[in-house]
Amino acid sequence: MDLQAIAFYTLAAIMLAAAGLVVTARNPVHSVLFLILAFFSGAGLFVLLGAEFLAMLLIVVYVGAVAVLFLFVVMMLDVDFVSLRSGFAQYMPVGLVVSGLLLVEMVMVSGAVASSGAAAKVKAAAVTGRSNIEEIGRVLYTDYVYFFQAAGLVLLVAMIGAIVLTLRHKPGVRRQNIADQTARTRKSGLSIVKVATGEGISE
Amino acid sequence: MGDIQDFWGTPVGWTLITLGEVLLVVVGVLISLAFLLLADRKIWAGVQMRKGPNTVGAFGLLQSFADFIKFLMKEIVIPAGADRTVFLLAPLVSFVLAFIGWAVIPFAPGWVVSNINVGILYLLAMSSLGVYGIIMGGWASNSKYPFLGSLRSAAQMVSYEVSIGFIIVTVILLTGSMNLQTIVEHQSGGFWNWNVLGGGLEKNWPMAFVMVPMMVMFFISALAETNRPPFDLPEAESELVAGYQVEYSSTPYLLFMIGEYSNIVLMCAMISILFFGGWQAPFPTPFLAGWAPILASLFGLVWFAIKIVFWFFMFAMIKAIVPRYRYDQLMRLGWKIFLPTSLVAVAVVAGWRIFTSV
Amino acid sequence: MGLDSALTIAQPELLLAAAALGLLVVGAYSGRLAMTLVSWGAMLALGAAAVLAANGPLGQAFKGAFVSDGASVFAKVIIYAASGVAIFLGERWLVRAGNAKFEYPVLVLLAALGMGMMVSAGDLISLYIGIELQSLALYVLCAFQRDDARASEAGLKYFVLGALSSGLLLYGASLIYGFAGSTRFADIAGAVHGPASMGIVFGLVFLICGLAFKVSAAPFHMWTPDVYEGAPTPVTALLSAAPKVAAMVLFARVLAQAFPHDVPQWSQVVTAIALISVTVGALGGLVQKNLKRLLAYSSIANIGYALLGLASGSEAGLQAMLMFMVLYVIDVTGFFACLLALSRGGKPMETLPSLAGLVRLRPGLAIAITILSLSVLGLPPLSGFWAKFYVFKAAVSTPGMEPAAVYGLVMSVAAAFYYLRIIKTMWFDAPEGETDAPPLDARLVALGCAAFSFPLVIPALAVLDPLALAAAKAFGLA
Amino acid sequence: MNAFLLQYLPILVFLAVAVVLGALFIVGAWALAPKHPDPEKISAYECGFNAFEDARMKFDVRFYLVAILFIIFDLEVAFLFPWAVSLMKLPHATGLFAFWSMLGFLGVLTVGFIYEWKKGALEWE
Repeated sequence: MDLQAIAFYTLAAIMLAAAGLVVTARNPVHSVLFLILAFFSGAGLFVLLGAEFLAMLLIVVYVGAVAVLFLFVVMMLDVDFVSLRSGFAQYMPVGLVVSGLLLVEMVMVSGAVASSGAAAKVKAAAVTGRSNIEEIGRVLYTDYVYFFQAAGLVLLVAMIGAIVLTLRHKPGVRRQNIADQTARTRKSGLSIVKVATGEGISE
Repeated sequence: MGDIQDFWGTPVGWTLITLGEVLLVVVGVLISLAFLLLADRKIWAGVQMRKGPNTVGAFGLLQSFADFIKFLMKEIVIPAGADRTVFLLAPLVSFVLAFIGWAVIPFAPGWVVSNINVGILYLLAMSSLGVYGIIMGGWASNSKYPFLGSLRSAAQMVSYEVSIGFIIVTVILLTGSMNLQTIVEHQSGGFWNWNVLGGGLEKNWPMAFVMVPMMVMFFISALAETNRPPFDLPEAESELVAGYQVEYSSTPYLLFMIGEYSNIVLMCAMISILFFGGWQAPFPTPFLAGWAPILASLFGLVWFAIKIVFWFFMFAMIKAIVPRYRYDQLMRLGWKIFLPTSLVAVAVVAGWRIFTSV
Repeated sequence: MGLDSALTIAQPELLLAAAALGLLVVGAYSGRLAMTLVSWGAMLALGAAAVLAANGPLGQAFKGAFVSDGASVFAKVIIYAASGVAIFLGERWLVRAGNAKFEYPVLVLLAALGMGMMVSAGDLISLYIGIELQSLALYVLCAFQRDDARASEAGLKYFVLGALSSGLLLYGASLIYGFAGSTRFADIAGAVHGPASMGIVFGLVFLICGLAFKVSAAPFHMWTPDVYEGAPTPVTALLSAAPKVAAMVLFARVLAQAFPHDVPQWSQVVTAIALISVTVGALGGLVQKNLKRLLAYSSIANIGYALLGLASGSEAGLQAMLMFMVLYVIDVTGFFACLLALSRGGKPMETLPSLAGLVRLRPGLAIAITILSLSVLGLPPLSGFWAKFYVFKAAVSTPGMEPAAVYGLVMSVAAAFYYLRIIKTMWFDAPEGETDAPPLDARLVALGCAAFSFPLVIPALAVLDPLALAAAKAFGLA
Repeated sequence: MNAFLLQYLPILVFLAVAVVLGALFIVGAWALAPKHPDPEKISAYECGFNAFEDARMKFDVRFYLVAILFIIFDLEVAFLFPWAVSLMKLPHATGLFAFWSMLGFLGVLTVGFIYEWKKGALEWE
């Protein structure tokens, strides 16, 4: 067994174990941390496949951004996870049946791959000597421009959705307005009043 | 001799070499950190017309080592109600993440532990993970101040990462590669070819008008990303005592601190590589061809070190002289000024490159 | 294939995208007027897109990822029209509910754009992106009344289950890609003939499951009643109409164009799903008191009939499916418009008992509901009858489908019970009290749809029949 | 094992060295330093009184909004990287197309950004 195979099996085993712990960990924060571990192993697997760009993206986007949000939610929301878990045993049988089915299917599919290989008429990826990030760059913005622009629209919807659903303005918040501050002059900020003795002033 | 050559080619030999390289980098960085830390304190003291540490060793040179021993001899206090595993994991994570970034930094021609194609992206990834140490530490302490500190820090780091990403893209546009070694080589031949001046004098000099502001913004974002003053809100003494580090003592605290400084120096290295030619000397170096490779590399290393130290000096000076930002100002700067500016810069640089390449 | 021709082919979608972007900025800058301005702008854009789609050139763009053919044009016109109606109904409704945010029309516009991309998908990637664009906008719309716990719950439920179904879909798509070596439908069809390999079969099954989720066919219908009930009623009206058409056409396209050699295989799966849907819809609806939940079950059953048409796997079956969807969409939009029109003391009348004696209070609306109920029930010569007629005709004429057709008929008789109950409550029970004056917009739509159900449907059939046939030909099945 | 993966293996070694070193620090202090915890010492830091409640509390939804917006912009940046690398390596006409294609993408998100700005989502209160 060469080093690559060892690396693959190690990473895959870590990933599976971490994924299992995501589901079974009692503390949701630990779940998220295991999820991050699973992401890392996934990134390692991508590197093994030669997809270094995807590996880095997985870390930058999923671990560096999405998991931070997850962590925010589980750490800081007052969710009663004990009561959430009470349903766990109840739905366990259904879950087991579904995952059992999925497992059987995956085994059968893997069997099919092992016996006859996957796509029959796939052109082997051409060896170009370019890094795969460059290869992605060569097609993503030209051949796949339609998907690329559509992805932009999906992101736009996400942006609108986030704001529609979460943005609230507290009433009566006073904000700093830098333009106003710098536009302030002696005239607008200061007035000299003659005050008669013993009378004071009222606005 | 032949036997030895063969041995270095075997897996065991390869592992030994790599291990040696890694240890060299780690130990080198650690020792440099010890002195940079001292420099930081000395500079700060100098600005305030104090002497700073001056007792341990000549001019206090050994201060950091004394501190290290002191930390090692202190009790590790784990607060009641803390999540012990996460509590101890957090400083470790900070430390490890701050260090593995060094794996891809080219110190001199050919001197890089891991010369990967996506070097910049790797650095970006590692710096984006830095937030975990802080969030985990703040949460695991189960105490108000750390919690607030970690919250602030998370939102702050996240806000500046976007503009860092955009700024890096402008550099990639100029060099056409994400490999750090290639980026440095691209800026050879004198300071007028550095990316900060547009990367290539004859052709790209107008880009200096974009790249100089980008460099400044990168530097400021680096301050925010490393929670340095004036953006040290996660540990603002006057508000949050010491932020996410309140409950930490002994070596766990030390790990946080080393991680923080390692990150700062890493950022200095990034600025040097991305904008100031990394190990390139600021003048043409045709004479290097006649030198022994090891000497040429050392020559490069010296320049790289000078640049890093210069930027560290800037970090230290800013800490000493700039007052702390307010949180809303910090967010405004990140989202409303840096983000749109760097976005426009990406479009401008790309447009310049594509329309002048006919 | 140059970019210019690609842009002409994708004209309606480009228009919608540009309109959505423009209106978003207009809305952000125009303060109080925003809602009205953006709503009418969005309706205008949808109308223009429908016209462009109907008159635009046919063909393929972006290397087959975007297809404009008879079927896509047919579906787009319905989708854009239905989305326009949803904006029309929603605008006033949201103003009355004190939540007049201009994002509503923009999101509907983007959802419509996603649906347009779905019906034009010629590639697994465009299929997925279209679905996601549409779904993401709809998730947000479901939770649009964010201070209403039920709406938030509906949005969340829809989102979680929708994400699950997207996962299934992606898994299936990646299996298909892995075994066929391409994501383009035409290439998949070229790669898969003869006995399909294990991977393709499983991929197809997952793909069908994911799509069944999106059309809310049983056994993937769990989300439907809760989401229909919790979502704001104009959004429910949208949910039950346009996305269903888009998903059905996409369903048909991916099966017919990527797997034309495996008709018997997928036909079996689709038949099974259709029959389960018909059963669940008919029986589940019997016990419902809430009208929106009732309509949810009704929509599950009706999707079952449409799937029966698809399961026939023939040109006639696809034509039946398209006819069914058009007629059903009009009926269901009418139904929801009636619900929007009815309120008592400021609260919407959403339960069955609250309709008691409606004919004495609001005769116009009561008659509209009666016509629509009779139509969905399948009474000749109302529109629902014709819809079912097409489906059963296609099913009966397909060898092996006769038992399924008979079973469907039996179930439609069972389902008839709950429509009759609505009619009975309205005509024979004693009213509970005065109702509020119905808003004009909802009443207009309700009466219009009812009028279409009967009698306008008779002349309309003469127009729709050849159009649907032409559209069905585009799928390329014999 | 190809040359490509050999570039990544040192990172793994680096990771191992860093973890071991960090762990050594903690273990060192644990072994060398005194251990005398007492209830006062290990209680959470507060301003002279005992903590009223669990420190982990609900907080402003704005933090989530920032995190969500960050994810969106992070993805946007992710799309830029391959583009920046390959832009100048494409044939000129194709490169020009890629340039405008990216500008379209950025335009869509800039519209989103303008919308956010006008809605006040970028203000901190």
